[in-house]
Amino acid sequence: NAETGVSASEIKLGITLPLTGAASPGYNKIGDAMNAYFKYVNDNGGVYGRKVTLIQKNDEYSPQLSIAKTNELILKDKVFALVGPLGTANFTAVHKSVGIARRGVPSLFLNTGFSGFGNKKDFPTSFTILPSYAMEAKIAALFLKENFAGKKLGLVYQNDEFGIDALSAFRNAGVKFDVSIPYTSGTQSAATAQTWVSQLAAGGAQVVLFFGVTSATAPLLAVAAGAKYAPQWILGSVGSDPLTLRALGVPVAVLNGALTLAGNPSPNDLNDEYIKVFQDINKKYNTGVAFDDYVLQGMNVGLMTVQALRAAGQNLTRRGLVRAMENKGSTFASVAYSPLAYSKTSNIGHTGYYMAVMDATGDRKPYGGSVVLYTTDSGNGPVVKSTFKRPAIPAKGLPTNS
Amino acid sequence: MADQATVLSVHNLSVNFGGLKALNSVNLELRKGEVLGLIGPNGAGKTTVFNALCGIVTPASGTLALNGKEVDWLKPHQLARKGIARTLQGVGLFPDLTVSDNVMIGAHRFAESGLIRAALGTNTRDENLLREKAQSALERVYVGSVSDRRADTLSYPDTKRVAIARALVAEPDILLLDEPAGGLGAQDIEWLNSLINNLKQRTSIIIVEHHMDVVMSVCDRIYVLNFGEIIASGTPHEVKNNEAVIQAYLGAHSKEKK
Amino acid sequence: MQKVIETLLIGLTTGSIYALMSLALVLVWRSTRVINFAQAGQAMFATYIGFEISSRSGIFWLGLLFAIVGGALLGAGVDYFFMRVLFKHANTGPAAVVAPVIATLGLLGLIRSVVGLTWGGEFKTIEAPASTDGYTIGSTTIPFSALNALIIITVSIILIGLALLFQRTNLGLALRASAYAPEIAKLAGIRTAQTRTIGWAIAGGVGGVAGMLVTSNNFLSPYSLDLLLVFGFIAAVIGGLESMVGAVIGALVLGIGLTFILNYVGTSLVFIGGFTVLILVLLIKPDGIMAKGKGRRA
Amino acid sequence: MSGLAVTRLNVSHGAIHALHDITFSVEPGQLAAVIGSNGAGKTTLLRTLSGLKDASSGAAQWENREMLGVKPEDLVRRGISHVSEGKSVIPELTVKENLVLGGIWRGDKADTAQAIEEVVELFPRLGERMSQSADTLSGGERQMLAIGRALVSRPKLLLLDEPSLGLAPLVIEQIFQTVDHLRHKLGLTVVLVEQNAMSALEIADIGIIINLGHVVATGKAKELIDDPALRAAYLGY
Amino acid sequence: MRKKIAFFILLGWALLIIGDRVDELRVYQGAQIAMYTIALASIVLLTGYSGQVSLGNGAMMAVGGYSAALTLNNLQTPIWFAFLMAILVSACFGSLLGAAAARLSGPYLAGTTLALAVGLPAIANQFSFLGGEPGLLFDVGFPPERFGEEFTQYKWFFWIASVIALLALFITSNILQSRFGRTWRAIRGNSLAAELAGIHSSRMKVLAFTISSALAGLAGAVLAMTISLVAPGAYSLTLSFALVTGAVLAGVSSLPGVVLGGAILVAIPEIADALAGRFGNADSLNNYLPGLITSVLLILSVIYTPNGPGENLRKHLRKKHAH
Ligand SMILES: Nc1ncnc2c1ncn2[C@@H]1O[C@H](COP(=O)(O)OP(=O)(O)OP(=O)(O)O)[C@@H](O)[C@H]1O
Ligand SMILES: Nc1ncnc2c1ncn2[C@@H]1O[C@H](COP(=O)(O)OP(=O)(O)OP(=O)(O)O)[C@@H](O)[C@H]1O
Ligand SMILES: [Mg+2]
Ligand SMILES: [Mg+2]
Repeated sequence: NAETGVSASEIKLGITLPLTGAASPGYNKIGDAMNAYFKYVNDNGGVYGRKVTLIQKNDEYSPQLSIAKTNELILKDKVFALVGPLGTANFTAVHKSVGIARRGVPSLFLNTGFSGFGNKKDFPTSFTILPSYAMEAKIAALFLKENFAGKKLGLVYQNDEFGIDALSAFRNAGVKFDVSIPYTSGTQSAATAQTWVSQLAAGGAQVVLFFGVTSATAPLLAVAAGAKYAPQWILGSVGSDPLTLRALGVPVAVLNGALTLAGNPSPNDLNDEYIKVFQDINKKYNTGVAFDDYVLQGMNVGLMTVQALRAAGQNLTRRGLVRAMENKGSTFASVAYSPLAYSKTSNIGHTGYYMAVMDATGDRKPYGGSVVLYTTDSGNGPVVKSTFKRPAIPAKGLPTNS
Repeated sequence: MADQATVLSVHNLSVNFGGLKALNSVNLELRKGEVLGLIGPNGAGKTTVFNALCGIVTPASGTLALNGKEVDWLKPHQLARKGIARTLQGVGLFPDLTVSDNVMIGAHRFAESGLIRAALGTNTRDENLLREKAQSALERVYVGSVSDRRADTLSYPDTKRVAIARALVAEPDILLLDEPAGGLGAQDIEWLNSLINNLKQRTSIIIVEHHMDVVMSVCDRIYVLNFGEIIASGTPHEVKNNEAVIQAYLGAHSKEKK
Repeated sequence: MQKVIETLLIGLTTGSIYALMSLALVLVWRSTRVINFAQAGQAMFATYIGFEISSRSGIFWLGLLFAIVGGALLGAGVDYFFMRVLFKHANTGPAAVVAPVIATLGLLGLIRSVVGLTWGGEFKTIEAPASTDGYTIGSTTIPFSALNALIIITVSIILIGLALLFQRTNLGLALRASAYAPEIAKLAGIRTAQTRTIGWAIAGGVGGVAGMLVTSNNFLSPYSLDLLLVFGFIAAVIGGLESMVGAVIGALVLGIGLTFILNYVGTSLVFIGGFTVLILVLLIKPDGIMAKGKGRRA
Repeated sequence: MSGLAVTRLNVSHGAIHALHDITFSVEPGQLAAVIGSNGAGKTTLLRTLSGLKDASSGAAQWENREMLGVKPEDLVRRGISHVSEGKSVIPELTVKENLVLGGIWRGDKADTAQAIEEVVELFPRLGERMSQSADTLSGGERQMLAIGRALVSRPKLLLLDEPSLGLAPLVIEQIFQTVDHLRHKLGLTVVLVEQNAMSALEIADIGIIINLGHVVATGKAKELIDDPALRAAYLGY
Repeated sequence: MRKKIAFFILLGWALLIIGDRVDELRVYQGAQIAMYTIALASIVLLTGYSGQVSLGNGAMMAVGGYSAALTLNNLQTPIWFAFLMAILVSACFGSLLGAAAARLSGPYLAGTTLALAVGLPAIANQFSFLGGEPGLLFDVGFPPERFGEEFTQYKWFFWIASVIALLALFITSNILQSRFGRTWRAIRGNSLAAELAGIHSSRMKVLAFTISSALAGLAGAVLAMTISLVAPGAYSLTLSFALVTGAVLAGVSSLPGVVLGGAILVAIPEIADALAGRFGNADSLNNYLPGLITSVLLILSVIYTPNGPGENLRKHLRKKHAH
């Protein structure tokens, strides 16, 4: 077998992600979680006898470093494929400069919700995993209409592709916000959050949507608690990991009752078969690391990677992997409830969300008691209530597909 | 002497620093080809007169005339073009430039090529011209042999010579020397005397100096400042024997010495 | 009107925290003529110490005490083991101006890595020593809590203490003399090396206070004090690096200015807003608002 | 002897050997004038004696204790004050602060205040400028301030490097008188470096003539003045 | 002068040959080095010569990068024109900033430029035509076909970057050796004396800022080319600090040093990674060791070669000479 990064005994994969730096908290757990899962698979015979190894490179969330490190991964370490790279600007830059498509390097399961990557023509070898921010906003918009009609609405959003994607989706859906506050990404100080709260309160917002990262959600909620400002919170999927929020000093009392868009089950839900398996692997192979949304995401990317590698067959090639994603990707087992949209014409992964509500312990439960899943696309398609049944996790979490 | 043209005159110059009247209605006149001494106790305002002439301090009042024509007070960088050069009471060389580069700075007004030619490297002729001028100025003060050394490796007397060369290279009509003899030994002082005597053929000079031997031997006329006011003026002989000047500045001791 | 008052109150607290950092920077500048970018790192390290102590003992004040002592020791250590060597070697040439800046940037990276290795990159929080609930006046809750009041009081006490130290005591004079002209200070019998180390220690302690107070209202990570450093520095520059009162005024101007921008214009303009405030101040007074007239040039 | 004794002192600036085997001694209460042309090594000698510069070999003792290798700030505590060349004042401080600085090490505020009063008596001009920042002073005023600061330290051995530089004749005269006066009144030992050879030797007890880093003559000041050969070669008149 | 031109042509020739012999990763790194070289030259000119300390070169690079990208994307011009626009726009910007900067001294200037470095990239978020956080694509296109199949994209970047860097260095070195360079050093040494010698020091300082910004802007455009993108994240404060670091390591006042500085900046992360790899696989160690090593390297070199390795060499030689 002459394919780059594949030998008789090993498959080399690579990922760039912020391991240090202001953007690193949370995300820096993803690589280790993937590695833990791969080790587990390797201990159980690997993929057709080959061990899967993952090389993590720290890009500190800087596009320039992402490129340098991806070049190292591809040209020096000679990895077979990229899995789970993070960051929108980062991957945009990497894709163009490194020439991911031109070199035919598969880049699976991009950890970003930027809808622009869903363009199969421009990104023929790349595949997303998360539902896009646009999908999220469309689903949130429907939810607002159905549940909070007539209430005064507030929106705080990160002023980049993340929030803006969402903003235009809201506009298209005809949702008008009485108070709308954009903010620049990066660590937010308590003072910044105080100005948000005073603006939201002054505008009388009764329902507040937040589209940003946890390090911004946390001060917002904490400050709001201090100011005794208690609207109905609706948090986007990105900035709502309860464990992280609590670690950041958000009082549980504030979280209680807050709504959040979610794709995965709660990482504490031991009734979920995926969660159970992943938690066990985490205990053994990622000892001492708390099992949260980030670890869950890492494990799940690992699970999907192994399925993709298997689907590509014994004679592993880059083209074969891309082909396998197109042909069989939609059937892969994944922890998220929504269907996967991979096909010959689509490189889009999950397509939907459900509404969850946080409880007094900071855990998250489906809103209304059971998961009500909505699916949609990033464009003008309708939002529909889905009846999709998630495939079961392979026995012991070890895929046997082909 | 009276028939000599006035090249620089200052009328009614006053300078204040906060509440301090550093100069109070000072009148000065420098005639062509003469050496004018400006003396007075420490803090009398001598350097301040130079500073006002050079645009380093802003006068509260007063007018300036060059060659009989009244002009606005100058900015420091305009001096060179008006044909005025000044040395500083400290030495004021550029420490990490070579001696030759130090002096070339003084000659920049002779350069013709602009930034573009400099960028393309077609300014060789200019550079050579400046370098030649610098070298001959250095030779004039007998330090031509050190032109490639960094200025901060020179001995003290040599730095003073280079500072004078940098002033001379601009071919000034008026030269302002602030304590040129300060810190020099006897031989160097002798040399300085002769240099000044040579220079006054074509340059008019104002010199601020505490070294009475120098002042008395090179100056044609002397103004004496005290507390920002001119308390006496005249030939060296007149000034030396002026009772007020002895009281304020020279001290009784000076009379016994030659 | 209410919004204006709220904005002012928020700005005041923000400004007081910037003030602590800019004070620390001014202290080091005045005692060593170095802009110490490692100050953020030192403060962070001290805060981690404070975090350990306060989370174990449950007593914030004990943590604060340890943060101050730890920050002071670290500051002294940085000067003793690091700046002294640096000044022995890097004292000539054009690099002499930038070398200390670069060195402190390197030190910032070093401390940050050490902190990362020791405590990891996860966010930590410190239990606030006072209520973060805003005071309620009549029926409205204002964005000003007991914690904010505490911060402002602490800053005032530190400022007054430092001002007295510098202007009224011989130690203060010795600190200034050692910074401006070490050789002359030595000839006057001042142990300049020790004196400067004391200066660094005081700054380190103040930095520790800044870190603890910021963190009690926010969270701690190896990067969480970076912004504080940038704004603290800008505040110090606005105030004129020579003056401690200036540092505080600069910080308040910046804190309040930025909060107004946040509240009335939007977050994306905050950084540019900071820059604009700075440029405006410096165009009017190039050496900061507290600058004395320029000294004589010749 | 208990004064200042310098034996076979050698000092280099990198490759430049600035002082060669300098040997001389000054009795307590004496005033020694060190004379030499530019670059002779006078400043280097004083800087070595005050601890600012390291010697490469030799010995120097003050009151029978070694001075070489001792830090300047410790030498101050042994009564040695150095007024370095070129108006050594701290421009960023006020005149008053510059003066107070000299007294800090003794930790006696009242005595420092007293010493400052004495200095002001000596240089009334400083009294008028007390709260002004030192960088506004004229060249001569700075020189006065530098000497004043050294006196506030209440030294026993005063090292003066060209105190007359840039001063008006009257003030120079005054400073020499002052030095003379201080010496008699306080029993100060003084090493005075001067280019102004005549004035210095006139008040000095002994003279030390240095040329190119070598001591070329030492002896009673009066004798040096009267030696025609020395006059011609080194004293410049 | 002839010699200098010949030297630069020879250097270009050598680069061409080297570019053909090494693998693609090295070619990419070569392009990065060329980019850093230009950026460092801008610092040498500004700080090493005119004595103005700027911590905001990243911001200047951003101005250049965005101007080039906007030109290329909106006007569909040839690449060289985009680079030219980068130079022009950043020069204009630099002269404005320089006018303010000329009034500021040392740390005040450093503070102002630092604020700029923090603030300016955030503007991209304010105006949608600047592309926000994800930025704008900057695509100089594929290498011309006549270079053949083997000619990779990175080699193309490397060629363009090298030619630009050589030209920039040629021009910069000429300016620094002319009376302009001399004047800047004079102002840095003693601005009052320089003014008295007829130099309009504030105007010269503005000029230094202008030229330095032009160079930085050019470097910013080259950076945009090598990463195919302009985005706020690419011109971060980290970049500004890295540049100052590179300048100090290379010797702030030595123009030839910039090539070395560029190489060091590219090499440091790789060296640090390699060293970290040797210390085993403990995760937190792996994450923080590169940073640790970089910082230690930085600190050691600032302490022991504050004016760059060149200065140490010169001192060493001088000592030998003296004995
Ligand atoms: N920028 C300034 N700010 C405040 N006071 C000043 C300033 N410049 C000069 N002075 C004061 O003005 C007076 C005159 O100073 P100037 O330097 O002109 O004296 P000078 O005659 O040159 O003395 P010297 O012979 O000692 O050099 C002094 O008392 C000085 O303290
Ligand atoms: N820091 C230094 N580095 C190198 N050489 C020096 C240094 N300081 C002095 N020198 C050299 O040492 C010799 C003695 O210098 P020194 O300053 O002691 O002379 P001086 O007698 O005080 O002269 P002046 O009357 O000019 O003050 C001179 O040759 C001088 O060039
Ligand atoms: Mg004067
Ligand atoms: Mg001397």
